[in-house]
Amino acid sequence: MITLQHYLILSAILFCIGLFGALSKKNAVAILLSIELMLNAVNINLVAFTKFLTPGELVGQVFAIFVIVVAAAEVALALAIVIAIYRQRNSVAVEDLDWMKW
Amino acid sequence: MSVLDNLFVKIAALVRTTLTGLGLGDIWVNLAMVILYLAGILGVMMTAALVLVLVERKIAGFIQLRPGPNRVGPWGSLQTVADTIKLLTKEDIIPACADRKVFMLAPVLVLVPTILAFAVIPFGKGMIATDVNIGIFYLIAVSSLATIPFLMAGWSSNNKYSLLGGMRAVAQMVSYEVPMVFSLLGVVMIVGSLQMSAIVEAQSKVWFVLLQPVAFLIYVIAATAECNRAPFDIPEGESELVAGVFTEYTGMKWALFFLAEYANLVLVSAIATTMFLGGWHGPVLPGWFWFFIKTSIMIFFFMWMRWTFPRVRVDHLMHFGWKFLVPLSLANIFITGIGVYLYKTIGW
Amino acid sequence: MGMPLLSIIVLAPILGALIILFIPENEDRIIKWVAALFTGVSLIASIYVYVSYDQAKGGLQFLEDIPWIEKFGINYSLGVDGISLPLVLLTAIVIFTGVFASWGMTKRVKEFFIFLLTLVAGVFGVFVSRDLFFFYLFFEVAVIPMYILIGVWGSTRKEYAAMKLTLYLLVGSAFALIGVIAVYLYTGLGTFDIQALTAFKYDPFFQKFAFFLMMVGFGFLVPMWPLHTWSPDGHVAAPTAVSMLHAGVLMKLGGYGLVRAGIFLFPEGAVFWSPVIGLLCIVNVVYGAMVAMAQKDLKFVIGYSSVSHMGYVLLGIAALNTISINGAVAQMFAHGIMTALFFALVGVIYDKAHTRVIADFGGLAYQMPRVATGFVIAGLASLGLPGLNNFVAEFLIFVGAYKTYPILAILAVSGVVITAVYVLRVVQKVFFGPVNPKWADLTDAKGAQMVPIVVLCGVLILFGFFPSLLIDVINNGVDPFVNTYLKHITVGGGF
Amino acid sequence: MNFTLISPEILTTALAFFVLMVSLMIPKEQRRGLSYVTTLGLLGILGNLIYLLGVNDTFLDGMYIVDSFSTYFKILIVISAIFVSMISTEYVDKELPGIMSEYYSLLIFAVLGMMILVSAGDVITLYMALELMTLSFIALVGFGKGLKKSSEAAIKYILLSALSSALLLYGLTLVYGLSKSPLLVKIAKYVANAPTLEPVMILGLVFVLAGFSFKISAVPFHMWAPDVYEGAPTPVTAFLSVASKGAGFAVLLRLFMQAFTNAEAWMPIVVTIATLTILLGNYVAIPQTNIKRLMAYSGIAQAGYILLGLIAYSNSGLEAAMFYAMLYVFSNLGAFAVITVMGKEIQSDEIEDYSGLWKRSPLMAATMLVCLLSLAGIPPLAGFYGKFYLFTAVMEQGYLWLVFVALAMSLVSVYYYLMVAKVMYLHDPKEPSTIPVSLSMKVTMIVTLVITVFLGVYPDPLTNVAVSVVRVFLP
Amino acid sequence: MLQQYGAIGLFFIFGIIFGFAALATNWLLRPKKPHQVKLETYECGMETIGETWVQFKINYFLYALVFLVFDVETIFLYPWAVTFQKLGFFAFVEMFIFLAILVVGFWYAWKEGAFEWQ
Repeated sequence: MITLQHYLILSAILFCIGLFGALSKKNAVAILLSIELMLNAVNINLVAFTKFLTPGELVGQVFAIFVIVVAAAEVALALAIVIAIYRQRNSVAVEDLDWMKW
Repeated sequence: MSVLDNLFVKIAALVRTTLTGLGLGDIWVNLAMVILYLAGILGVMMTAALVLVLVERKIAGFIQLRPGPNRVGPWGSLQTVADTIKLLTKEDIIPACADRKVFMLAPVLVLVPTILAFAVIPFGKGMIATDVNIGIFYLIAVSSLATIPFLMAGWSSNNKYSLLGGMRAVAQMVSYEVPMVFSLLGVVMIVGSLQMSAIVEAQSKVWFVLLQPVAFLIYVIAATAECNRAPFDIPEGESELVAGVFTEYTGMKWALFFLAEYANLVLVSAIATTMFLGGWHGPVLPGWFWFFIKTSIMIFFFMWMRWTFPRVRVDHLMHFGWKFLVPLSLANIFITGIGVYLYKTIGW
Repeated sequence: MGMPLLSIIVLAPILGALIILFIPENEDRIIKWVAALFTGVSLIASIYVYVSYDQAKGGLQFLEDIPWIEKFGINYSLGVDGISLPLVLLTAIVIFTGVFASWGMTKRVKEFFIFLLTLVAGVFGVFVSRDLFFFYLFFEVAVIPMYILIGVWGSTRKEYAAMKLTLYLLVGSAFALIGVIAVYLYTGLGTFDIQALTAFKYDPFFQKFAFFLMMVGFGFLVPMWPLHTWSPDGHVAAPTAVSMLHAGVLMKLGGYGLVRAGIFLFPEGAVFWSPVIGLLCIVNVVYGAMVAMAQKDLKFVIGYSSVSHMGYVLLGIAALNTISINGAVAQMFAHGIMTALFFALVGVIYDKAHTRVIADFGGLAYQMPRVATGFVIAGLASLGLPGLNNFVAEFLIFVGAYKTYPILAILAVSGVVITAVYVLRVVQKVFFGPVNPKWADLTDAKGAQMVPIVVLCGVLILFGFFPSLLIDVINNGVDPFVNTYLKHITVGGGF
Repeated sequence: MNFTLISPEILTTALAFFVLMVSLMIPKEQRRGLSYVTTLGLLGILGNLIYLLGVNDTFLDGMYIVDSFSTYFKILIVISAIFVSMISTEYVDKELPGIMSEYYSLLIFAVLGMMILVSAGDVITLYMALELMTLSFIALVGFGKGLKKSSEAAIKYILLSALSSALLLYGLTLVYGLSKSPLLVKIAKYVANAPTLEPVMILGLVFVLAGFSFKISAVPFHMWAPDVYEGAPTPVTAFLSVASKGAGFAVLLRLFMQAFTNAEAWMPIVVTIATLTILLGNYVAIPQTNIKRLMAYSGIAQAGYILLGLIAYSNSGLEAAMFYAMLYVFSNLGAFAVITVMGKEIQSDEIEDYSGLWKRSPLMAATMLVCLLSLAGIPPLAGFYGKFYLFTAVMEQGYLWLVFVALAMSLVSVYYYLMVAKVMYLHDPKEPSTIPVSLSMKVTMIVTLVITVFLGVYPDPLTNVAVSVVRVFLP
Repeated sequence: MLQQYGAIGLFFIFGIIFGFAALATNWLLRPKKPHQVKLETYECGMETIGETWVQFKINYFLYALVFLVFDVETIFLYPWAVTFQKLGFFAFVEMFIFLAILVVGFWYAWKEGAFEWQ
């Protein structure tokens, strides 16, 4: 039987992978993808909590929808900026962003 | 009559009892049933595609006042078989500078969304593979996946025509997805459920094409564009892009794209039937036959459109989608909302 | 209640600054007159307060009380007693004469006077406030204008000196601030009123802790060795009026604070730490005097002499008896006047000669007799000649200190001898001796420049001949306190 | 449902859409007037908020809390938005041509996000509002098409902010899982009744703290601040530095003083963060040559000071933090008004280019001096009283060493602020021309200047407001 | 519930298998005679010049952005559409406000020329 723990562990693993990716990747888009992974880990958490702890309520699901929406907005904005950066200097690697002291 | 009406359902029930009688576990029985459904759907799809290729060419000929295929078999009826054999034995070429993995994967994936979508289409009373409670939502989600293989194909070919075709395909499919989704929303608002069976049930008295004529119109237009069919076939517009995304594809890979196109045509017609034309409801004849008839009419309609209208220019296409269909579909939602609300509260 | 005289004293300079803010930049003359006018108002008010202070009644008078910040029980409460009165007067005199000493100012006059008047308002505020919060607030008000005054109008490494001075003063004030907050929280009275806080019984450990904070904090200001290095640099770099105010008044804030917020609040702590202060102040006296002897720059001589003289003040405070504290306060007053006079005179000389190097001068007395006269008077005051104000003060300190720390008192007297050596050497080298032909066409001080010389000399002599005018008032503030809080405590021994 | 409770939010939304829609109907050249519309509209909202001050109620079953505390911070946010709107007019016109309407509507959307953020009564609302604010800010930061560094700043900001949001969100979900409800009230109830500290709760708290540390730019999540401050258009930097920080603090204080009442669990972390923030912010500010970077590091240090209010964990601490956040608005915005004018007129943010400012524009020099000194905590300016308030509150709880550190560091801050003052007042101008200051700029400068001085000399009115707010907030 | 989605999972798997099976059949039957010229990129017989994977028009991105807005909005609209008959007047008006806000955004995108294909 699949219990809450399974979901939580899955989400924790996903979160850690995302976190690792976000911290170790050089490409801005890859970092964004990693962050999306983290947000999805959050969604798993939310839905699992609601399903197992407060069945019948939909709080977690609604929260998850909001998270998805925000993630979409974030990515849209980020990609716009990435494109702007790429047009300026033909690279989206974060270590190339050195016009200012880091 | 009722025997005929429930013919396929009965067969399914029979198979199920037989399997259970053999002492198989519940899971295995269900698995076998799903495979059975799948085989049925695939069979129908393949057959339909094979037939439709010929039908389309015949209709084209009819519309353009020429005979169409007429050499292989009587009235050219074996033309498709010949084509299939040719395609199966054709040499397969992968361009040297293509992105091999993606290039391979794109034709494999192109059929998947369509097959997935068929899982929730009610072909007749009780003839639905899996009646999930978020049917339409699922349909929309799955059908938007179809853009990805196109982009993959266009990108991986490493050919300028392909890339341009791929980009156009994505832009177009994405743009027309919005009005399509909104047009289906009108139906959902009236029904109050996302389940396909419930939607069909709701049309037992009156078809939604009468309640939602605008939505139906929008749907038909948008669906044509979703299938990349003329007059919205600019992704493969041979007059400008050679063959668009398919330029570098040969043999079976190309055949898969081709197959997917016709499977898609069947799919959108089936959805139109389910959502607007009362699904399998109809007098006298068995439900699945009604469904077949309605879908066929829709398919004919789409073909008719294809051979009647000239190809739309790319900018006109986008303008039409965003500046006409989207506002129109939004307005449709507003009006439907108000209408339904008034109907419910005042009781018109 | 009548006229809020103390508020007038504090606010007149601020009002002056505001008025100057709206005077066009190139109207130098008007600006100077406005400054003189408003400092004059303060001076007149101070004199009036000083004269009409009711000695029979004693204690704090001219009280003003306005609730200010409810949350902390902070009140805008002013009042003067015997200790603050002379210092208010001192400030008023020095700033009034300081304005005249800067009459020759031509560079960015408007801003100069704005900052100068702001600075002086802060100094007045410290002396008249009865609320520990305002006491601290006013003190810090004085710091930043000082930075800009020295930085812009100063000379000799001015930016370095200005920054050093500011940071040192702020470090000191930070210690004091922690002390202030600690007292507030410890008492739990919900008030910053000094009287109320004085009446509170603190436990000995807290007294030692808090007094240490105050000692370090105000020690930076006094300046106590080894926290003194900002002061000579600052004195030298500052423009004349600021030097006058700085050496004459600002350093007294430290002494005043040590008495007011140190000894008065934490008598037991004071007793505990008094040997330390005593020892350090002897270093001040002797070391300051020695270093002064070795200086080549006229202003540095005076700067280090201030360090040395403030050592006496500390000694008086460390001895913790009525006489010595009387002496300490009197010394603050006397040294303020004297050193202001010094700086005013050096300012005049520098204005004309554009150098302050002692070795360059010689026989200036022939060209500038008035300056020479003033300088000699100041010099004599500095070495404690009877008949001048300083003598009285130093005498009281020695007498008082001898009771508590005999050895230290004797050592301190030796400082007077060293002072005599360097003062006379400077007077001899600069004003007498062979005439340096380079300075043949120097002119004497005149006009506005005479105002500080005359006034300050006059004050020195006045209080020199009539010390009771000063000492009675001071005693009025010190004696009741010592009798209440320090009577039963034995101080000293060992030194 | 009592809609008057959320009338400011409704009005703000309406204003944002009004600005956007009007701009669609009028030609590009005439959009300059939108700044006045924004300013006036925000003034109206400010009035509405002041009218609401004192109302304590909840909306939507506790999902939305309208109390004096939130109203106070909304006032703070709207005030800063008004000033920013005023200092933006010419800057946007000249430096960011053609985006007047987007700029102002995004500005108002950011305000809206922050207003909802400080009122959030459950973690969903909180998260949504936080993102609305952040995304608006990112767009604002990335606006400078002509400014080379703008997009770089924006990408850094969005990457780090998305990362921190994810951390925060993960922490919030853990807390939600424990308390079984997203409502802060329920979380508080759970925390109060929890017998022991679960490891999950600690993990959640750490993530939440990490997320908020980013928003308030506290060490070790401060790295974005200098770059973003430098790269963003100056008025945006100003807004970012005061309003987003203020809102971040508001929600941080609400979360940690009302919901996570298990102070012993997180206090060590907060103390460490605050100490490091104060130390690093002040030290790294010293070698800066760019005024915006200097302000960034000073802002980091100031965040550390405000955190002291949380460390005190008492009524006074909260009051002090509220007071400080408010005065920080005026002092910082005054300084940024000057920086904006300078950036526009001399095209430089280097401190050395400010030399002789006293001569080129006495008003600007005076404003800059007073505001910086206020930030440094020199009396009789507002900053001093704010610091005094904070230190008293912290010392009351026995953190004597922390006060020592904080005071020592504020002396360090005096040093670098005075270095700016030195360049402005002590050095001679590189070129003698006077710098023109427009009317709205003048008004901004004078108002911030006067309020900074006034709050320092007579802080009683604001203190009383803070006291009365806190009395309701933490009875 | 889970079974329904299990069926979908099977559909997915078999869909992929079908594709691969078709390719495999082809692989078995087809001739293999590679030649350099055959493997060249087709460009109507011309030599290919330059990179294919170049930057393309910003228009595509703008469409994608606007699509994203509407697509995400769908998540909210569909649940509402299902239940709005039961939710009453408030939800009804609320969603129309939501839609109105969306329309403003749409209007903005239109005016700013996001839908102009240049």
